[in-house]
Amino acid sequence: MEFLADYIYYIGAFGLIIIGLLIVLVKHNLIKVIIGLSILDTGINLFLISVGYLKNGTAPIFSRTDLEPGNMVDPVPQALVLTAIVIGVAILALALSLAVKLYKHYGTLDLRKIKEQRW
Amino acid sequence: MRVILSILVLIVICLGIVSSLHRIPFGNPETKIGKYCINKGREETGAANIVTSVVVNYRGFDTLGEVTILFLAAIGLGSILTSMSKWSQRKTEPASLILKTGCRFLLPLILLFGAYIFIHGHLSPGGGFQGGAIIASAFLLIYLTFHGKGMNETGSKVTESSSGLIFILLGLIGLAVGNHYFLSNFLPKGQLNDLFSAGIIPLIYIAIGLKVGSELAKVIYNLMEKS
Amino acid sequence: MVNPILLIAIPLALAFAIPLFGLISKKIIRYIPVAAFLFNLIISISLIPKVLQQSIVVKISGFQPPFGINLFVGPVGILFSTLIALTGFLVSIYALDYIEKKGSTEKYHILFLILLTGATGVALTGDIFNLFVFFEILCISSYALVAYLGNKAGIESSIKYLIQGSIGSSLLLLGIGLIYGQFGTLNMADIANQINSSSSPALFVPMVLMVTGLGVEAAIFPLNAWLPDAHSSAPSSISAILSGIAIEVGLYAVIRILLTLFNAADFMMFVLFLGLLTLLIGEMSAFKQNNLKRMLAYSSIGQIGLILFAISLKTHFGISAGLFQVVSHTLGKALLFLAAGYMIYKTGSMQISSLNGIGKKMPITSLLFTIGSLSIIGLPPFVGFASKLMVIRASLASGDMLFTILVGIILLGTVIEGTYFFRVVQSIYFKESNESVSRSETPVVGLIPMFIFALLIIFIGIYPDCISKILNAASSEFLNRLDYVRSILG
Amino acid sequence: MIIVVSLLIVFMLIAAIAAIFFRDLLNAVIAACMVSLIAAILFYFLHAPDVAMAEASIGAALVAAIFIIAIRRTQRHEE
Repeated sequence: MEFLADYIYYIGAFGLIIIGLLIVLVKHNLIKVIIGLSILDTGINLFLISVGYLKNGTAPIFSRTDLEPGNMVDPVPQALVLTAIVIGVAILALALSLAVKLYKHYGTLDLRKIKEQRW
Repeated sequence: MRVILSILVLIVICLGIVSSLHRIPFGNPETKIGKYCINKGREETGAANIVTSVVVNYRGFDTLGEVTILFLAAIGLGSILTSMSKWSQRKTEPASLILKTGCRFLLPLILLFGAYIFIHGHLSPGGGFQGGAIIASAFLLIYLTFHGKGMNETGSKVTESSSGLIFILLGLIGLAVGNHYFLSNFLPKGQLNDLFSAGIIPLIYIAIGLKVGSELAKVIYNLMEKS
Repeated sequence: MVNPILLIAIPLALAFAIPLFGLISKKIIRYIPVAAFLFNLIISISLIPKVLQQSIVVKISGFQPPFGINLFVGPVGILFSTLIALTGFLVSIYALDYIEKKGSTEKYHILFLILLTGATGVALTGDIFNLFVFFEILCISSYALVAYLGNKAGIESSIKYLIQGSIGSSLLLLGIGLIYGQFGTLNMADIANQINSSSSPALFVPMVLMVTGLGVEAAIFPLNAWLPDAHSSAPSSISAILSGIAIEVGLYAVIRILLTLFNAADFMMFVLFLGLLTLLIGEMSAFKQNNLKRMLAYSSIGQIGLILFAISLKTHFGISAGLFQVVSHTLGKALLFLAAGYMIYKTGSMQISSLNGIGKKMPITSLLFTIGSLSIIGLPPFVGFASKLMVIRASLASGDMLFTILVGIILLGTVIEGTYFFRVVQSIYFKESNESVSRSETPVVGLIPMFIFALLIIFIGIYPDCISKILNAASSEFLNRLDYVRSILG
Repeated sequence: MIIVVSLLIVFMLIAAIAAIFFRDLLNAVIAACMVSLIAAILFYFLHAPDVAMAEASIGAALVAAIFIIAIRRTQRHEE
């Protein structure tokens, strides 16, 4: 139980990272690959947030009644993750628009069949 | 074969990362700048939500870059989807009565909620990005219902450009007045937990909210209508 | 004193304002990038003397460096920002005619402006997450610009580039997360202050992740599969920027991470061999190309390998030679792509064989192309000669027997380079011409930037001393980590 | 608490693995959004309400919408 409490978030985060990378490396369908990128992003975000977590901490927001810094969790990774989420959406939207366009040109999303350009 | 190879590579990567994780114990972080922001954030920025003060003030430059990235994505998507294709003439079924009525009823509420989220970004959880995303979801509802008819492209262009300009201008004003730093918080900080507090933070978050909202809406619009 | 933050803020503001200008008049849009980079060029040049005396640290939002974001405008930063502004200025003049042929261009100008702003940001920032953000700006605008023409090849290469690039940036972010978890800070100087050597696995892993992530953009050997496609299917003005600026900036980031952040002395030997491998593979693949732009793209990979080799010698001389090679490659490759742009436009084909006899049809453009190729090969009196000579001298001066042998490989690369460039030059001047192509020169607006590039190539080639001061200062910035730390943290 | 979190993480990983195996891309997208949604709950447990809101509104809702639009424009089944 102790081990679980210490590592469960890391296990989740790295599980997502591995699954995301696996989808990107193994799958041939472009939309699947983009789904993989999105899962990879989620995993990295989860990892960053768990890096800043403090045991028995509180959210880094002061209310009217509670003005003590106390043991708030680290706000900086949260700010980083906010940025990273938005960047992830931007890349995703661009990738999907490219996928739509690619489908128009080739009539397929299978990356194995798209081989106009060679080494 | 490829699958096994990929899994092997991933296992190696994972082992490497795990070997470096023992320096990062969970729930007991090494927080140098984090502690500083928690302890000093209230006086230095005047925002009750420390995450907001980090996002907009301590790391405001990152946020400027991030807004730029969203702008880039919207522009790039537009250029990719329109550069050669003609507007496809698809037959669209008219939306059902329930959707139309529901949209009319929900739309103002969603917009109001989005605006509330980004105006109160310095007091409660939420802020420009979250509020902007909610506003964009309101536009998604409109597109689903009315198929983008009467969509005002000029209006969205003006909104996103001018809100981006406001962000940079606030930064440049900070460079010109006060203590001469880009993006410095030159307005009075006010009372903690008041709506009118924290200097330029609410202004920047409003600009970000409008920009994110209009850009995400534009992304959805382009994907739905022009592809 | 002008605040260096304007180098980023003003182009960004102009980029945001372009849609508004577009509502007023479609004609003025195309002059905005020219104005922005002229402004940047003037500011960068005016800052050089000050920076050479003392590096400028710009605190953004007015917080002390470890707590806020800071820009570090040292010799390296100012060298890159001058180079970026110069290339951006000239290429945006070129684009006045070249791009305007291709329909609505508002989006092109926005993307172009933001691409180079992102590059400037990467070169100037002193914060590791900020570096990530600007790096993403650089990458995302490149993805969109590679697909700008909207043809099959463009979309396909953009997709390839996007998938590899975004895996790279995810790895970079993961590395940043590991670093933040260990040190609780994101400021590069502060991290460098706490790292003495990267021998422990806890530091080695994030270093490898970050270098891999940045290496995708820098086109280091196993990570450069996207490059030839992307560079050959983008519009030529963008190929010039991608080849001349984007990969160099990626390389800068790699070097900054390796040398300043992690002080990875043992790792540099490995990087040196990667550089040599990149050089050989790039040159050999370029040799068997029939497509002009792909050949130029592979030649860029070769040049990147050479730069990486020179910098990983880790001597003062070696790093200045590498940076000199950066300058010479930027000037030469930009000129080549710009000239190739109009030649391809004229003949309508990228095949080298279709260039037969074009020397009589477009004499000035062909001459400029020849100057560029001779400079890339490294023949006197062009700048490529001076920089290649400096690289070779640097590797001989390190005194190690091994490096002396490795010089042989560099010379072999140069020979291959010479062969394929001379093949092109030969088909330009000495092959039977294709009668269907009419005789007409590049428009003047396109010729002016090429002329300026050629003049710079010749001028710096004859007087290499005119930039030696900044190169020396830059290489001391890379080598003296403690000075870097001290000048930021105080 | 720890049991709830563990269960959520197990569900999240199952959803992610399901995204690999679904042939129907629409199902795969729903699975990926499930991952995002559970991640949002985990962010809330980690005392990051801002990020939880952003992940739920952007990562789960808007991304799903964009994916579904793109799938409608292309093809629904993986070959």
